[in-house]
Amino acid sequence: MSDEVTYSAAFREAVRDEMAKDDTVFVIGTDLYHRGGHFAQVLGLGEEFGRDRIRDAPISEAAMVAAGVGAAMNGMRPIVDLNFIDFAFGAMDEIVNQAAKIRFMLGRPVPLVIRASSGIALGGAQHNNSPESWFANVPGLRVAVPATPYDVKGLMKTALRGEDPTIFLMHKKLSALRGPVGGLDDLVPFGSAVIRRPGDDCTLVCSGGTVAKTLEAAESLAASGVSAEVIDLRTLYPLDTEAITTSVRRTGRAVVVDEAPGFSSIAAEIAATIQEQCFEYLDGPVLRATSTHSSIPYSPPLIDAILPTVTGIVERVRQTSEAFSA
Amino acid sequence: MSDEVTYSAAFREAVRDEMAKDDTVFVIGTDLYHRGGHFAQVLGLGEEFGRDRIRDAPISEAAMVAAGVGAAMNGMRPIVDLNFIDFAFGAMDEIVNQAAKIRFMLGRPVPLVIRASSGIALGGAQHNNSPESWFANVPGLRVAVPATPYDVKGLMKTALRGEDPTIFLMHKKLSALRGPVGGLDDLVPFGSAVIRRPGDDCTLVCSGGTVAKTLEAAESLAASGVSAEVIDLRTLYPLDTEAITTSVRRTGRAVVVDEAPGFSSIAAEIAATIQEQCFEYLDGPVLRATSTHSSIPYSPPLIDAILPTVTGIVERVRQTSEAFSA
Amino acid sequence: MHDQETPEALVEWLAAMLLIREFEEQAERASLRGKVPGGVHPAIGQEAVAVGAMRALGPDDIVTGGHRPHHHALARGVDPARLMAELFGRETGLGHGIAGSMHLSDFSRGYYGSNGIVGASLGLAMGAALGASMRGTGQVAVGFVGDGAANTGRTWEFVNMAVIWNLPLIAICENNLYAVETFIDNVMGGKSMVRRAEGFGIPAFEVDGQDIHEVNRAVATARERALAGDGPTFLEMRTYRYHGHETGDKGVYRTADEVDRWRTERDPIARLASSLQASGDLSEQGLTELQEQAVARVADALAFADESPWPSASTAPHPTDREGSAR
Amino acid sequence: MHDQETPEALVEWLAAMLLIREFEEQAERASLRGKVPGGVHPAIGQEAVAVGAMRALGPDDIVTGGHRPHHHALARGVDPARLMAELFGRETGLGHGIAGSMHLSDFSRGYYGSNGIVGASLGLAMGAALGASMRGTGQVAVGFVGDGAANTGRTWEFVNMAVIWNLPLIAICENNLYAVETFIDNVMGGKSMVRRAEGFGIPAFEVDGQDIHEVNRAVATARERALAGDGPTFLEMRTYRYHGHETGDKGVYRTADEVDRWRTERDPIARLASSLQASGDLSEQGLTELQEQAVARVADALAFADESPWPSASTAPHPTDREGSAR
Ligand SMILES: Cc1ncc(C[n+]2csc(CCOP(=O)(O)OP(=O)(O)O)c2C)c(N)n1
Ligand SMILES: Cc1ncc(C[n+]2csc(CCOP(=O)(O)OP(=O)(O)O)c2C)c(N)n1
Ligand SMILES: [Mg+2]
Ligand SMILES: [Mg+2]
Repeated sequence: MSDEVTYSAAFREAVRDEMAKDDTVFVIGTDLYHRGGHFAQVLGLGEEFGRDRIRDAPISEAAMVAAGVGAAMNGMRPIVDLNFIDFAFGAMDEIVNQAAKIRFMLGRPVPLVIRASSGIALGGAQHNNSPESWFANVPGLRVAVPATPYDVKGLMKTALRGEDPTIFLMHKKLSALRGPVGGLDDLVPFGSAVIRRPGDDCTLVCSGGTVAKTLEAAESLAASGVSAEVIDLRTLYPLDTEAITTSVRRTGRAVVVDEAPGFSSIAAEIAATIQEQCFEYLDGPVLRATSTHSSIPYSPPLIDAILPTVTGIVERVRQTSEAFSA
Repeated sequence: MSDEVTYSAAFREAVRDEMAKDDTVFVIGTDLYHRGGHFAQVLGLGEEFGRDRIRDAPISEAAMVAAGVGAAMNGMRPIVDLNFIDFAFGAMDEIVNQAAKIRFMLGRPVPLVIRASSGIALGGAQHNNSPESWFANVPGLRVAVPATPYDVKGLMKTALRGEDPTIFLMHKKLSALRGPVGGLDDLVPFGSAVIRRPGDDCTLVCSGGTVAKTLEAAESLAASGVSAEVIDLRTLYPLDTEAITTSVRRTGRAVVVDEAPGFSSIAAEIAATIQEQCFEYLDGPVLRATSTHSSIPYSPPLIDAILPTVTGIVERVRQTSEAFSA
Repeated sequence: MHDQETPEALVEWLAAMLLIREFEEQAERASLRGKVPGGVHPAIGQEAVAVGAMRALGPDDIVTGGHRPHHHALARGVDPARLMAELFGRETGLGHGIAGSMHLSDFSRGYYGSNGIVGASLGLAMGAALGASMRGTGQVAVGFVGDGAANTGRTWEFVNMAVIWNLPLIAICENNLYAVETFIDNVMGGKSMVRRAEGFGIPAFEVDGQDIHEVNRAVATARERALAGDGPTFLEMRTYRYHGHETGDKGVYRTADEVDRWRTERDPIARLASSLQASGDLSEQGLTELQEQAVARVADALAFADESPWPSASTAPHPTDREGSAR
Repeated sequence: MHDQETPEALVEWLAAMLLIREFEEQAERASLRGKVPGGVHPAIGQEAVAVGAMRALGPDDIVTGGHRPHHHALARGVDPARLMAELFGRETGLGHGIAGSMHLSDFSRGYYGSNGIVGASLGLAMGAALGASMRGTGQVAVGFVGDGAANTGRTWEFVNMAVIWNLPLIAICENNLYAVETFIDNVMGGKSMVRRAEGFGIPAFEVDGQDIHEVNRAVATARERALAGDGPTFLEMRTYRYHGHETGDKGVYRTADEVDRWRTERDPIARLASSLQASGDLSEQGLTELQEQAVARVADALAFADESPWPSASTAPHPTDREGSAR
């Protein structure tokens, strides 16, 4: 049950389990059958389940999502694999005006999962968008951002057994991360954050690609006597507001860590919510450690200059602690 | 110079002025030449400037924006009229991956204006999306949200004389609003909010479709002795953080009013920024008066139940004032 | 299931078209009286496309449409009273007042919904056809779009997908020559929709959409192909809308003469009525009765809608908001 | 400006193709050594498409391309050293290390940029053609896409727009049979790209992309049409990429035999070299010299790139961030 597998393999296990259990689960995407997807996320499933259920498509993002939505309305549970989340821009109407709204408008559930690799890595400006806050902003969508193999598998199962469309975002840089995973029925519920490290002096909220960095920052803070609690959100919508506020009411301080350029991103929502609900408990402002407001450059030193860093996170904790502790 | 004209006519005046002055300004969109656009925003300009410059297009949103981007790269200053902002979903790649990023990636300015009607009105879920916070989140884009005829004209001129792509959002319900406008060279700069009503006890931040409501709320608060300052942002990006924080440092309280469903919207950014920069001046949490997290329904009573209301705004001011004034 | 075009069947088709026309006339009038929030897109003139097509389908087949959808809904058997109530935004409407004219649906009749986004309906029909094909349900899915959709890229992605996946899809383009005020020939390169479709490998046919027999036979044939596993078909139905694009619209983009000629020379209702009268299958009085029935049903629908309560705010939130821990 | 195919010109074409091949071989090797962040999409085998096309253009004409763009850039005269430096992510690169392989540009040569999004390049070329047409600059715009773009809806929106607006656009589809590992015939309904294009009313022609003469003549003819005000042309260039989709890729989606046959029977460089040798316009030694020149230039480019400094963080922020009151 708890052999170590990679983040990509955990996805494959979830899909394999659910496909074996439920005939209506299938996958649409480009280069899936042979290649197993760009991150090997369905490698081998082609042979096991055949071309009908590991269904290769042309580069037609709108049609892939439309196929998923229509099939979901007619008794299937499709997974549409968009490869990189940037390519969702070609299917934005199908995601936002169709998938997200059909249950609201027509009362018909749309049990659809849209998987894509996300986060900031190499490849330049057009391959490193971070639109997760947009999807969180769309009523009717759910947004999962797993940070571990365990959560990939458990959240994916929840998505596949749910009734509503889920945007399932897997961070590019985590593909090879190894860790234990749960068994056939170990689901990770949506809207349920997890405390990755307990602490008393400050709450650090993070998810997906920033969890490791944030844990490092907490480690570094511990060395200088600051005990930081690290909360991994696991889903951005639904957002586990209770877990966050419970922690902040205790620690009195919070820093939100997120990889997206920060202006008008999900980090803003979390910061806004914390101060709304915990104002009287706060000893300092809720600060954000995010990417700067820039398109993503190509060259590694330029990328590094934009991303939130461990030092940056530590610095934010200092700022919110020092300014008002006197 | 300051005859009263409608919000739609103010747009027409700006476009007419700039087209007369600058041969490279032109308009692409559906049903422009005869009909003048769905909101009469270019009515009459067809006859004046001809079919080349008031250029009718098929229902091809991706191609309209691509045409605008490519033409802007080759010496023109196009306005692409997308009719409703919801139809931008069909051109999302062209807006986000092309228009917004080309200057960053290639060093070439893209002086493009994308005009669309926005805001929540009749027409049902698919015609009333509020993606303005997404555009504000995209580095490289500017987002204008005028609330008056004066600002429509002045901001549009700024957009047309600028070097970067602007999303120009005109609220559907304001089309017939009358007011004075500026002259040929009266520009309204981007990133420059305006105080619509001065006050001392609380800052109300609003824009576009919520300005009137917010002013009403301020009036009602005044009746019960609360003096609210009303700030109209005029552009969401760049955001006039200084105007907001200057006010809040004085009033000690803030409520952000916005019509979009609030979760992960621009209201979150504004609230997050205020508490980050004004924490020690705040006497209560920064609260939000927004639409609820729902797709937009069809029937008027259902819409009303979702939108921020005057009473709701007043209530938020009460909440942030009372909870911690003891 | 190809309808045999018996006299009884044809009289029923005529009745269905009369109902649509009366419904649309009254809906538009109600709209002008302010009864319909946001207005309507009436399909007057396009009745034969809807009725001819629906009468070629089986009860489990799937139908989607666009922003001009009342004729599809009514032809598919949707209750005119609940339809009118939805236009009025009332609790008793098809979509409880949440949905509206552009988001009608009746899943009990395989009516998967109208759509406010040009072209989108065809994508959903394509996906539903995929579901049908994978589950082996024997359903055929019909997606209606307008001529405006011929220039939207997504339309051709959907068609291509249906071809390569060999789906039981019938794409019906109601070519009424205009998208709002835009004449199709001015914005469509190549000028032949059928040739454009054929380029994607889909069998494509031009159909006289004002001839209900031709419509019905074309759809029946396409359905047989789909059920035989021979994949999708594209049908361009040449038709015309007599009224403006939406409530009260009066544009200068077409001549009164053009409208007149379509109305007087090719009207689908007049054509069917007079052929039934000529063949002796319908008397003058029979026709009057059918007209009166249509008038009565629509009057009832209007009364029902008008008397129906407004929806209450508690029905407004999105269903998914009721679960989970989100605010 | 149609090149007269003089012996001197043809030798220059050959040299240009040799430079591209050597560049791509070395770029891929450098990429395998970890020198190229994110890897490259090499165009080895597709040299004639780029060189043949560019040699039919004037200096002010406009070119855009996709994710596999080095051959376009080099054929257009971009400095290989600055190109290699961009791949290496260095300050001296074409885009100062900000842009990368998929976002090359050199506006001094009308090279409006490569693109990471399938199909997008054609839209920008279409827009640039609109600018050219409205300003009366006499420019023609060429948009290169791959076969993968044939199934992206936006591609056909762009083509349609160019047709109805009669723009000076040349759409070139480099059909190398595969999109990543997807064989075009498996995902393209109708199976003929030319017929698909014709459905949009654009004159469309299939061209042997491995025959540089044919490529050049097709583009020259299309350019003449565009300049004469006769509008856009669509050219399907049948070609082949010898290597994998991206750095180091080795898929099982095609046979070694298939690759071999394209390499040995249709190689565009070998074909031009041997015809020049047969006609006596190029000696064995002349060919060796050309090869050595290519090797030397690419070696210089590698050295230049390798020795170039990394960009400094201060160049990273978006230009628009430097103005205005935003944070
Ligand atoms: C993607 C998109 N763009 C624009 C619109 C606005 N719009 C609504 S209906 C319409 C015209 C559609 O014409 P057509 O498809 O011919 O249908 P008809 O109205 O003639 O029935 C337009 C442009 C839309 N709904 N969706
Ligand atoms: C819209 C979009 N979808 C998917 C991708 C991922 N992708 C990059 S290249 C490629 C294959 C393109 O094939 P083709 O157009 O034939 O060009 P080739 O690689 O053969 O030169 C894909 C799917 C992308 N870049 N853009
Ligand atoms: Mg039409
Ligand atoms: Mg290819």
